[in-house]
Amino acid sequence: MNDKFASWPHRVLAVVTGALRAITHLMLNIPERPMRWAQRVLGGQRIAWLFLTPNLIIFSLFTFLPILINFYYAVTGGVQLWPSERPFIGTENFQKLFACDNYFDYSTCDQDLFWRAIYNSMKFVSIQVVLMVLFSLITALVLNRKIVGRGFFRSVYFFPVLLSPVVVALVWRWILLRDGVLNAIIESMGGEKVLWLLDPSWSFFWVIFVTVWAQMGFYTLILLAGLQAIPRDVYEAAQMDRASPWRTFRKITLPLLMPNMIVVLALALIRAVQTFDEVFVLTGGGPGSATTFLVQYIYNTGFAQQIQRFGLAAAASLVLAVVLFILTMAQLRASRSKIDG
Amino acid sequence: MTHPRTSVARTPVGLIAFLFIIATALGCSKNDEKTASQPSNSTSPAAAASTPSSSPSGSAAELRMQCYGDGNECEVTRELLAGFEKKHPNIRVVVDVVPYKAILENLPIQLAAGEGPDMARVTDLGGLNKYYLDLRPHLKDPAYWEKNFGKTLDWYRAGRDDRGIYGLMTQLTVTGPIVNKTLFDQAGVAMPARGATWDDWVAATHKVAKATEVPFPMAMDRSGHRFAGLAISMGAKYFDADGNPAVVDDGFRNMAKKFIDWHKDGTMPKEIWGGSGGGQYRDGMKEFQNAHIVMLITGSWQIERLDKNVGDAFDWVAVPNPCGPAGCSGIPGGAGLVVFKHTKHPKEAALVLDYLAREEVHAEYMVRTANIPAHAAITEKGLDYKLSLAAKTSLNTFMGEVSGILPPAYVLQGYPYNRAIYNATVSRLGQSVAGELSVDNALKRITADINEAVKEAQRK
Amino acid sequence: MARLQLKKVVKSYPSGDVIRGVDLDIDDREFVVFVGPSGCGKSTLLRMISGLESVSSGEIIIDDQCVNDIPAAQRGLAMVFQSYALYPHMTVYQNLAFGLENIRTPRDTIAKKIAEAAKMLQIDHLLDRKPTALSGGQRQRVAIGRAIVREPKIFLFDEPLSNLDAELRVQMRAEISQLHRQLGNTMIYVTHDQVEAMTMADKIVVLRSGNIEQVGAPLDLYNRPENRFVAGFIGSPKMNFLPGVISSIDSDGVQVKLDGDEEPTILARVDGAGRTDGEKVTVGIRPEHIHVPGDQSTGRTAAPNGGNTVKLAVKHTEQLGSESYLFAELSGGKRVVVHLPGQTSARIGDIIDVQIPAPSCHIFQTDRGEMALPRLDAPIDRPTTPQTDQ
Amino acid sequence: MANRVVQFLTRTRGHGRFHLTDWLTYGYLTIGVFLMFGPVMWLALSSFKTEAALLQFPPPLLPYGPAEAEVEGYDRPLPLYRVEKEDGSETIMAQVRRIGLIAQMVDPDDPGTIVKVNVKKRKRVEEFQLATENYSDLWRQFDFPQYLWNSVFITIVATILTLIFNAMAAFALSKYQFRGRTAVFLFIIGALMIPPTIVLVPTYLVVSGMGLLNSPWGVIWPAIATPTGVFMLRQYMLTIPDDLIDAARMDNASEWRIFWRIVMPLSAPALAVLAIFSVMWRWNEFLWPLIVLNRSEEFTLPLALNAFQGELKTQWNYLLAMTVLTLLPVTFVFAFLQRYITSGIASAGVK
Repeated sequence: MNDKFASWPHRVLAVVTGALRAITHLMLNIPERPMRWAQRVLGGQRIAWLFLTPNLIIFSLFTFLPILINFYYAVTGGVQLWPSERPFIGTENFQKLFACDNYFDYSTCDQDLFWRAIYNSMKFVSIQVVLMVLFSLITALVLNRKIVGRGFFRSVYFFPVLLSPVVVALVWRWILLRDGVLNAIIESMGGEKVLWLLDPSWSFFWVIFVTVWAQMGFYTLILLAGLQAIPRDVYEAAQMDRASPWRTFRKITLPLLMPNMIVVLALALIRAVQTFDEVFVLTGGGPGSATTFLVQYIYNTGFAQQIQRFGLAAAASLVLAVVLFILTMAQLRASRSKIDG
Repeated sequence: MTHPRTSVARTPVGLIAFLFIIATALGCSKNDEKTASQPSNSTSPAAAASTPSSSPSGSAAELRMQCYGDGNECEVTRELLAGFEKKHPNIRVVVDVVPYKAILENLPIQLAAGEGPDMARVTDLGGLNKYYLDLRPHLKDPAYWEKNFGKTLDWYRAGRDDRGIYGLMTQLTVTGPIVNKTLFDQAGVAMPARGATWDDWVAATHKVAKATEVPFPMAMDRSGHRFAGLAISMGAKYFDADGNPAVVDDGFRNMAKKFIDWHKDGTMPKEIWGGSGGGQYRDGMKEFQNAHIVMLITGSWQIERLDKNVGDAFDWVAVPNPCGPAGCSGIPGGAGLVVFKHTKHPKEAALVLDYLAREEVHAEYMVRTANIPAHAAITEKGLDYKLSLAAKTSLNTFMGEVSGILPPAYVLQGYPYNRAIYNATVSRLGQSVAGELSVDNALKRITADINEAVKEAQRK
Repeated sequence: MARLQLKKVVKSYPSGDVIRGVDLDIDDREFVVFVGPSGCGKSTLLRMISGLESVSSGEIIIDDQCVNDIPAAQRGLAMVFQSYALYPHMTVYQNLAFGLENIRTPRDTIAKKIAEAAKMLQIDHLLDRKPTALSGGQRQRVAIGRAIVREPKIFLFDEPLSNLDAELRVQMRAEISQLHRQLGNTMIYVTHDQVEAMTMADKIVVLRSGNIEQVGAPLDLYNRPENRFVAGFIGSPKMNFLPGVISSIDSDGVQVKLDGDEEPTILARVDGAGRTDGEKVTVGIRPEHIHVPGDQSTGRTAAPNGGNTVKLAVKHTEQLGSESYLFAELSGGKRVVVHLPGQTSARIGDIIDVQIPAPSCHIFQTDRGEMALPRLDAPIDRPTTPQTDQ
Repeated sequence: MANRVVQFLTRTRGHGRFHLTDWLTYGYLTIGVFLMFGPVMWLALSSFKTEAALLQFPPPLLPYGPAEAEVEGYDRPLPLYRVEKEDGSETIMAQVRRIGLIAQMVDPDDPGTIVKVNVKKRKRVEEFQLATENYSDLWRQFDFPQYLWNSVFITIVATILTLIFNAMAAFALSKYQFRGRTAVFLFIIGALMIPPTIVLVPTYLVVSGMGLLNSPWGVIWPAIATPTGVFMLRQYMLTIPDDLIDAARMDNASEWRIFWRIVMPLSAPALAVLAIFSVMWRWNEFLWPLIVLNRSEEFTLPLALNAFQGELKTQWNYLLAMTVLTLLPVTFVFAFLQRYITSGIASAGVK
């Protein structure tokens, strides 16, 4: 009678493995003949294009083409959706974005919120990326020690990575509201309520905190991998050389961790510039516009308005792309020898 | 020896498994079709049962209705439609419940791209006018609509000459204040009577707050719509004589200044307006429910929720809108069901709306969703809401407020780009509350934002 | 039957040529070793033969068929990689079977072939293990086994022993040689280790910077290096090179005055035809060709037929028991290494007289190519080939 | 026994002593657990609260509800209050009704007499109550299995295709020298720079033009060619020794076979990581499906989840319950693959 219960997971497992095996088998054998033929026709190295084709087709259609349309939006006006119906207005959108009496005071700009967003984004990126790397590093170092329950702690720190940005922001918003959990805790300990989301500095702090909270686990793991790849004998040698822990860290750990650090830095940077969901739900860009970042400005202008100004939004997105491109290139240049095989 | 098999040897196992997968996949897709051909909402077994395979007259029509709900609106609609489907067995209405965001942001894009559902419950009543189907030719009795929905039909129309009938109000809302009566009792302060000015109310609530140690006398939902009610009471007109937006006038300016002052002097908590950015909506319900606010300026839609959530914690009551120099106006609002031009079944869609507009159906809908009807006859007769006495009283207070609404409020509600005005109001005044902009600069920005947006919308 | 011919084979990269016009014939059943310092292009040449690298110009011919455009898989070759390149996710058995599966060999044939190869290589007890669970030597055998089961026309070995420890290397060397005798296939073996080349090869190809420096049987290369590079590369410890100037040329040979005021003159039994007095040259003397008369502990006390006597100051000695090394200096300070059989009585600080037989001396030109002057009476290394000297 | 536990816990740096840095380490980790898990646990607990309790301040930690009691002579159960009597003692009484500041109470043991109590002198008696209706209502209102199936279908199909297509591209970019390689790589990396939120509308036009609206494929195809995936896999594949591929070529394997039999299995850790990411992305994706999928039979879980966000009100209790339900599958997947993921990301990120 136990048999029935014992056998069904087995049967399920058998079916699943059978199915997987079938798929693998078919995927191996069906494309092989045409690929062999193509290999003969194209030769050894050009066959690479065949491997690239599916990705490139999808990529061109669903990523590149939209980006091109977006470029076209940037030089057109109106609220029409189809590019063909949109009146061409040249650089008017860009002129509007860059129309300022005084570039050092965004309130004199035609699009004050755009400049405010650029300023906020720059501030956010420079602080958040540093803190992100710092805390990922600390956590990785801690998790790299011989500790009880390392697997558990590793999962704990990774878990928030699984949550969708919206959920993350929602949970923290509930915690940080005037009548939220955090203030309840503070009050129960005899403190005064703090308006976390009303004070611009606090609000900015929490935006950084929450994004670091949510994403840190991923970068921690990358760094942890790097730490574990550092051979033991290097440390032993350092110990023999009577290096202090701090010197060991600075002169050995850090340089050997550099490749991982660069990956972390690059990913964190791109991610930071593109921050949107978490902040949108957490602070909505407020108080006022203190946490309005570029992507949110673009979203607000082109999407969340009754009068959707695709042109202006697209022009701003171009500016964003240029900023990111420059940042990435600068970073690649700085670390060219270190990544990229 | 159990050495791994070669690929040749693996074939039989693989093939069998593959056939199995295909079979499963087919089975699933068949299931899909089955589910697809049923009304989506599992709350209405009656609807599913009433879908006969053969249709007596004409071919079967499936109508897609995109619906968002603040409460149980979509469910109730679906259940009411069961009755309709019984009468018209060849018409099926599938109610797709979506987040409001989908209606607000995605639907216009879908419509512009020539896609989208047959019908939808929308709030941009005037803004989407160019996609609406004029129901008039399909309606059995247009006069019934004219008579009962006369006031609100204009909101859907393109301009003054447009006589079309485009939609059915599923919810009429009126803005107005809700007051924590218990706090007044505890403080021993008398509530200002109808006709009291804003300043009277501010003074009274201040007294209450002080006596009861409640942090804030007042709060208002973060919404340009709510603000418009106040501004119009102060004399704001929002439009010039030609009907073009001229938002910032003396009335608007006075209200804005007062409003910012209220935040500065602690009358209102800054975090609702100042704690968010852009045009985001926030309400003050959490604070009101925890008795941290004496008076919340919100609207009729919150009553059912308050009734449920506050329960016995304190007494609350809706009061008439306080007055300004121009009047004591709230502002109407609401959502309506509309049919889009691209539908393949215009006649059937009109039948659906006609059914939902019938007095007894409409009344049931209003009672069950605890909304205020826009239907003249029903309003006249009154409705027996299934709510507590306090809630019923409050709902009636709000219904009474409809008569006090000043004309600019109706014009504004019917203006196609009203949300652009609301958005500019919220985001700029919000910045001002947060201390980023002076009131004057905020007002300048509001004007600029609206003008620019409207100019863009008119560019061809 | 597998003959391999290379005709003016060139490999160019954007950064420059790596193989610069190589001509080579390899006969059936021959064991050929490509040897040279790292970066000489020996591996590239091997990979070009295998088909893994394309040929920029020239022709690679296997059994009279130009294979330039035939992909690696279809050339009928098998290769053993330096890193072994065992598929880490497959068991040994799967590793061996992979190539055969790819050509759709019936299952039982595969099993048979693998069983045979495994037995030959004594890895039959390892078939179910993954490569990571094997020792270096075992991996090496599996890598060879993978080549064997394919029954290739030509085996290619790319520095297969460089990752093994010294003892294993000696053992595997012998085994590969034995394998060659057993299978009788043509084998091409790449190494940077001249010992491997000397011990295993039928024919050694010495490469430098993409050019063939010399081709020949191992002893041929030892005895008659065509230039200074080959002379220095073959033989261990390295040949001593002493710069000097030709002082006289006659039928006995060539006299060279070593550079430096106090340095002696060396006579070498080489053909000085075409050379002139005063020309700059390099004298090459192998450490094992320097004799120490009077060293009572060595068996070799006097040069076979006289020659040069030179004074050396001993700076350091290494006694290995069966042989010894002296690290010494000429009177002018030039360093010379001496390799003696048995044990030596020389001590650090001793000044000793050594004899350097004139026939054992090499002389190399100093201009481009550093070609050797032909030796007049070098030992006969291949009895089958008639030699002209003596 | 206890000794052994202590010994085990203090087995840290190998020297037996519990060093200061160990205290710091465990301090950091403990704080971390609270900080990382706390909010999630709170979310899970809150999903069992009624809407009223959700809005309450101070927020109760556990789901509480008002205690009620059946009192003779009253049809409905009456809410219980802890009442402070004039002599300072407390009793538990049931409230009949409240009028303004005065509550009419009865002692459940003496239902006959009504006592008038000032509202300030009473406190509600609360007891642990799970608002399971948050979940059961969901089940009743929603075609939950359908949404689950849609989400699962999109997630699995998109993930499989993502893995295969991205791995193919990464293989080409890491293991072949062909003209245009750098250009293609830059092209793909360049797309990393454009956040998808920004090109939502143009992408919609393309998908609409291809007739993929209201189909799961409208969600799947645009998601597949992820630049991040190609980038990550490429970096990993660069670490696979070229010798292996050469060996396979010598073994008569076609390029496709090399890809499928050698490169794919060897990239397993990186593929696992990408799989996890793809699963997370597709599972949590909201903005894009919201615009592509309009028919409820095609809805994914996040769409259904957000249906509780109205114009004027958000039904928090349902939203939280739905969030927890949506979270469960990913959590399980993670729990099962945890070891693989953590070690996999490890190697995938770099080199």
